[in-house]
Amino acid sequence: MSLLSQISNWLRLTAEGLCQRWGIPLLFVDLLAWMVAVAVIIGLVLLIVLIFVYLERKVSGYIQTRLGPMRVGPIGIFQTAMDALKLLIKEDIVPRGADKILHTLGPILFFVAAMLGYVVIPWDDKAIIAKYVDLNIGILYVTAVGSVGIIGIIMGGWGSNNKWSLLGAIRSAAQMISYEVPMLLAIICVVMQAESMSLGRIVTGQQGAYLSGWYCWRPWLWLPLILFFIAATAEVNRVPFDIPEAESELVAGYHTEYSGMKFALFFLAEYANVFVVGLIGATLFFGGWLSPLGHPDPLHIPGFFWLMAKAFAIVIFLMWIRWTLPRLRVDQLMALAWKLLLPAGFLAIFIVAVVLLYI
Amino acid sequence: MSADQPPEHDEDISKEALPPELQQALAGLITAGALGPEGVEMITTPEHIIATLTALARQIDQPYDMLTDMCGVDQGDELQVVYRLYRRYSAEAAVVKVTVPRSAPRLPTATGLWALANWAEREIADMFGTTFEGHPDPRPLLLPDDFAGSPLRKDYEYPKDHPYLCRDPAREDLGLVSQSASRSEANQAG
Amino acid sequence: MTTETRTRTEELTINMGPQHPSTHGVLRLVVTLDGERVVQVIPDIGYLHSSMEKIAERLTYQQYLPYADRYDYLNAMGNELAYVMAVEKLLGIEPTPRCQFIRVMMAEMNRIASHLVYFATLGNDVGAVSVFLYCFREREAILDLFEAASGQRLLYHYLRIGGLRNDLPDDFCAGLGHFLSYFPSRIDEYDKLLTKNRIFRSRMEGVGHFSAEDALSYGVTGPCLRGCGTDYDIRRADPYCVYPQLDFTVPTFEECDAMARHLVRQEEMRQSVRILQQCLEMLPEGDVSVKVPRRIKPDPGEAYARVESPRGELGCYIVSDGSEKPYRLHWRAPSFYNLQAYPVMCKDAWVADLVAILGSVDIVLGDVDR
Amino acid sequence: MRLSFLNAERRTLMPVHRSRREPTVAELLLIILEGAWSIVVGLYVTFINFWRTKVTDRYPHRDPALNWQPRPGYRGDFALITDRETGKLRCIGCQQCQNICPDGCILVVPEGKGKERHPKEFYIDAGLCMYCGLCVEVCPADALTMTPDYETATDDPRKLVRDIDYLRERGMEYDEVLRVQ
Repeated sequence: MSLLSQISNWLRLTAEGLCQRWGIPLLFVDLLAWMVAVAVIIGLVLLIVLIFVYLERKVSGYIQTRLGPMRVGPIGIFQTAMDALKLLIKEDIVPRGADKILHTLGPILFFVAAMLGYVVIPWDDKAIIAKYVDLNIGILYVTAVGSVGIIGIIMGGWGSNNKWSLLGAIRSAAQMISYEVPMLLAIICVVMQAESMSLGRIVTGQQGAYLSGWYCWRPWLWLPLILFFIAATAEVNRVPFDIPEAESELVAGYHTEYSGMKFALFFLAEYANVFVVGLIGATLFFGGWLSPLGHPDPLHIPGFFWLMAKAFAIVIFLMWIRWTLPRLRVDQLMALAWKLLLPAGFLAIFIVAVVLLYI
Repeated sequence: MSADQPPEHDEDISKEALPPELQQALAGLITAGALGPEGVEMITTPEHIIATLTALARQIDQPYDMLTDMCGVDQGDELQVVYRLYRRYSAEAAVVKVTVPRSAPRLPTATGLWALANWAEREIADMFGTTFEGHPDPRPLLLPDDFAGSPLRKDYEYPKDHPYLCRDPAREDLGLVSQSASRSEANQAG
Repeated sequence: MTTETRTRTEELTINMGPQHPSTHGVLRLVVTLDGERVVQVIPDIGYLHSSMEKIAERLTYQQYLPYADRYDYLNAMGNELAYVMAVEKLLGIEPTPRCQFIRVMMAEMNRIASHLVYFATLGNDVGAVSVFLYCFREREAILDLFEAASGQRLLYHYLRIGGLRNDLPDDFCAGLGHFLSYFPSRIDEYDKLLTKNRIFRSRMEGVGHFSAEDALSYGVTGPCLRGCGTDYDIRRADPYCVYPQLDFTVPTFEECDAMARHLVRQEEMRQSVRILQQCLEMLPEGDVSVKVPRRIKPDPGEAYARVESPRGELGCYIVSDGSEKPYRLHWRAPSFYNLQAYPVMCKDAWVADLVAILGSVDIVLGDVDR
Repeated sequence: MRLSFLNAERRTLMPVHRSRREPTVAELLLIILEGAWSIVVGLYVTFINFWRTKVTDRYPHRDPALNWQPRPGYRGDFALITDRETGKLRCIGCQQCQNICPDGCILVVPEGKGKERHPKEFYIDAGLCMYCGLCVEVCPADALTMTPDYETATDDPRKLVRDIDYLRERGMEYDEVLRVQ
């Protein structure tokens, strides 16, 4: 980390020097720094998403006593990269009668919204992309931009001029709006515990001997933990809550009519969202970048690694769930959100409040 | 395919073979009746078919209240429709046959008695060109809406240029080709 | 309120199929939706119509036998059995006891294989994809046995008029015994993974209600009927082959919903295992075929043979005019009549229920359209 | 509290809930626990299957010998057997296979009379064939057989028409296999 920060400092100083010499406002340096950081993160996220897709196929294959992809590269590790390449060179079809603008904007908006969430993730101690903006409301920001993506889905579903797509988009909207509520209730519990909405502060609040300080060890936060993961799974449209794209009912839901690059954007953004869930879940309940070996890490393993490991574990668990469970029906999904998770969320807040006040 | 002699059914059978309660219930409705290996068989006329089926289905003690199958048979000058009934979930069958003239194949529908008759009658109408009067939904079921002809009649000929029956052009130039054509070609070659 | 008067809802007509992932073939459902609720379902069939009955009129009795396989391709042995039984009735032939036992074994193995496909596709329909692969894994073991016996994996052409193509190979009984030894535990696994799953149960219970009276009117047979609590199985009601000698129960469930039909099939697999075990014990030695003339010319007449296929009562009606070819051959197709009752089951269903109910009816489009 | 999605109806297999009335809070907790347990059990089943032997095969292997081998008696591609002593085809051109074929996919053109009769042309359209094996069963000279070869896919339906040279070559190729049977 120190090496990285030295390099970045040096780069920054060089850029500032150059700007002063050429008479360019220093604001430009900040913009440049952010752009570089964003490019790095997008590249990283795309790489991780490729790994996830590969992992998903391997995990599903192994669960189903298959081998999964085996052909491209050793044990098929380049399969997803090749598939992504294939998607990029495939013909981009816009159906007749479709709203061309919305059809194009939908996946872009969905993708951008998925990427925005990464801005506030604390990758390591003080390593947040948006470190120059006020981060007091980090977790609120994540949930807020998470809801923007739904507009992209509705655009895509409506703009496709396909009834299946429209049904999928409507389902998706209903589902996302419903599950936002219990998810926020679960997050509020953690915020009450950490006494901050900043993700960095939430992580530092979990410092303790080894992994004892993590919020997942506090019994009054177990209910929020479960609520968060149920709601977050629904939020990213994964089984058992994948009704927006339920392939046996709605063909492929909102992306029925998409192909090529636009489909790839939807696909990548979905997995990017799953990764955000892993990261936020790790941050909220499993100590984020904190090392389970102690503070500071005795082996000098960067916190970035620990965060990644935790997020991967969570995502693999979600995959395991996905290949085990059937999916719910749309009314059951709604009933689950409003009749069970919502009261449970209020109950969780009540419990946490009582515990924090009196114990 | 030549229209062969229809199978002989009703040479030596008489209504006396039927059980007495059936004879009573079906008096005046059937033209012939017999005891077959699986159950009773009877032949009736289009005017009496619904009455016969109703009588069988509404029998007091042991009604034949389960219509299992309906089947059309081309009997040369006449078209036959075979109704296969069972005593509720048992092995005792009652087979009711009714013949209609080929020129005017009209029958009353049995959909009022059994819902099963709906698709069964539509299928027979598709395949044999019979008209079931009073049918609630007489559209073609298995065949395309614009299909002409009654394929399961013995005198049906395949229209060679029909779009639904087109041949595989990749095989056309092989000399040996598809379906029954090869046999006649072989005979010529041999 | 001006907004309320301006807001207008419309019903949405949507074509499910003929190319839709979960219509189990080329079935087209014209569905009218009110939001997510189903107002009306109209099945449109005929996309897989293959003139099975007309083909019979130009082929001899032996030649038609391979076509019987193809008509309900998931139950090829059962179709052959129905056809062969009908022809044997016409001819007045009684097959040998060993042949009868082997026929029953084949029919029951095919029942297991067909129900496994049912499980697989139902799991896929409700979103549990892994079940699909597990069931196909077990089905492969059965297909291996079929291949050893008949030389083919799906369309066997194994039964012959008056007998069988060949006797069982030497290692067949051992292989079947091995399969039967582990298969019940696999059924338990599906039970744990799918049937007892809370989400699956909430998807299936109370869905697709269909009463026993409706079943009688629509001529619905098989597991769909036994899911209405009616104890009707051709193997019991009108026994054929050696079923009277075998000890098995006909599972019924009273709930009349999709779950009941599902449970019937799950229980039937266990009963088929029982039947197969008994067959293995009781299998007599001897010839498998009786002599039949090379040119089969039955006397004029007609015969109707029915067997219990995995989907219900499968009947084969043959009218003979004394020639080498059937004058008329008619299949009493269980899927055809079961599908006819599908719109009744879909009353007040949700869109997602459509596929679950269709899966629970377990149609084969080759059987529907013939 | 009404929880319609739980469909708390009677079920013989799982005796937790039998009534149609709405569940009380205690029953509700029981349902939730039971549902959670069923999910855990399901996860366990997929977990053990994760470690099971993988059943799929990496067909086609680079080494053809590793590919799946059909059982004896498998009905695959066709072959005409050549007699070892005379070096001629066993086929006597009787056309019985042609007559029995339900699909009409066989065409035999015989040549010669009596003992000299042999096939001049022998076509089998494997694209029409349904591999029922009737032609093999009916063959009086045991000349026409089916090999265990199942890899018959091509990119052109014309290539599926087997002529007499092809069938003879196949017979030579599978000579040993067919003789053992």
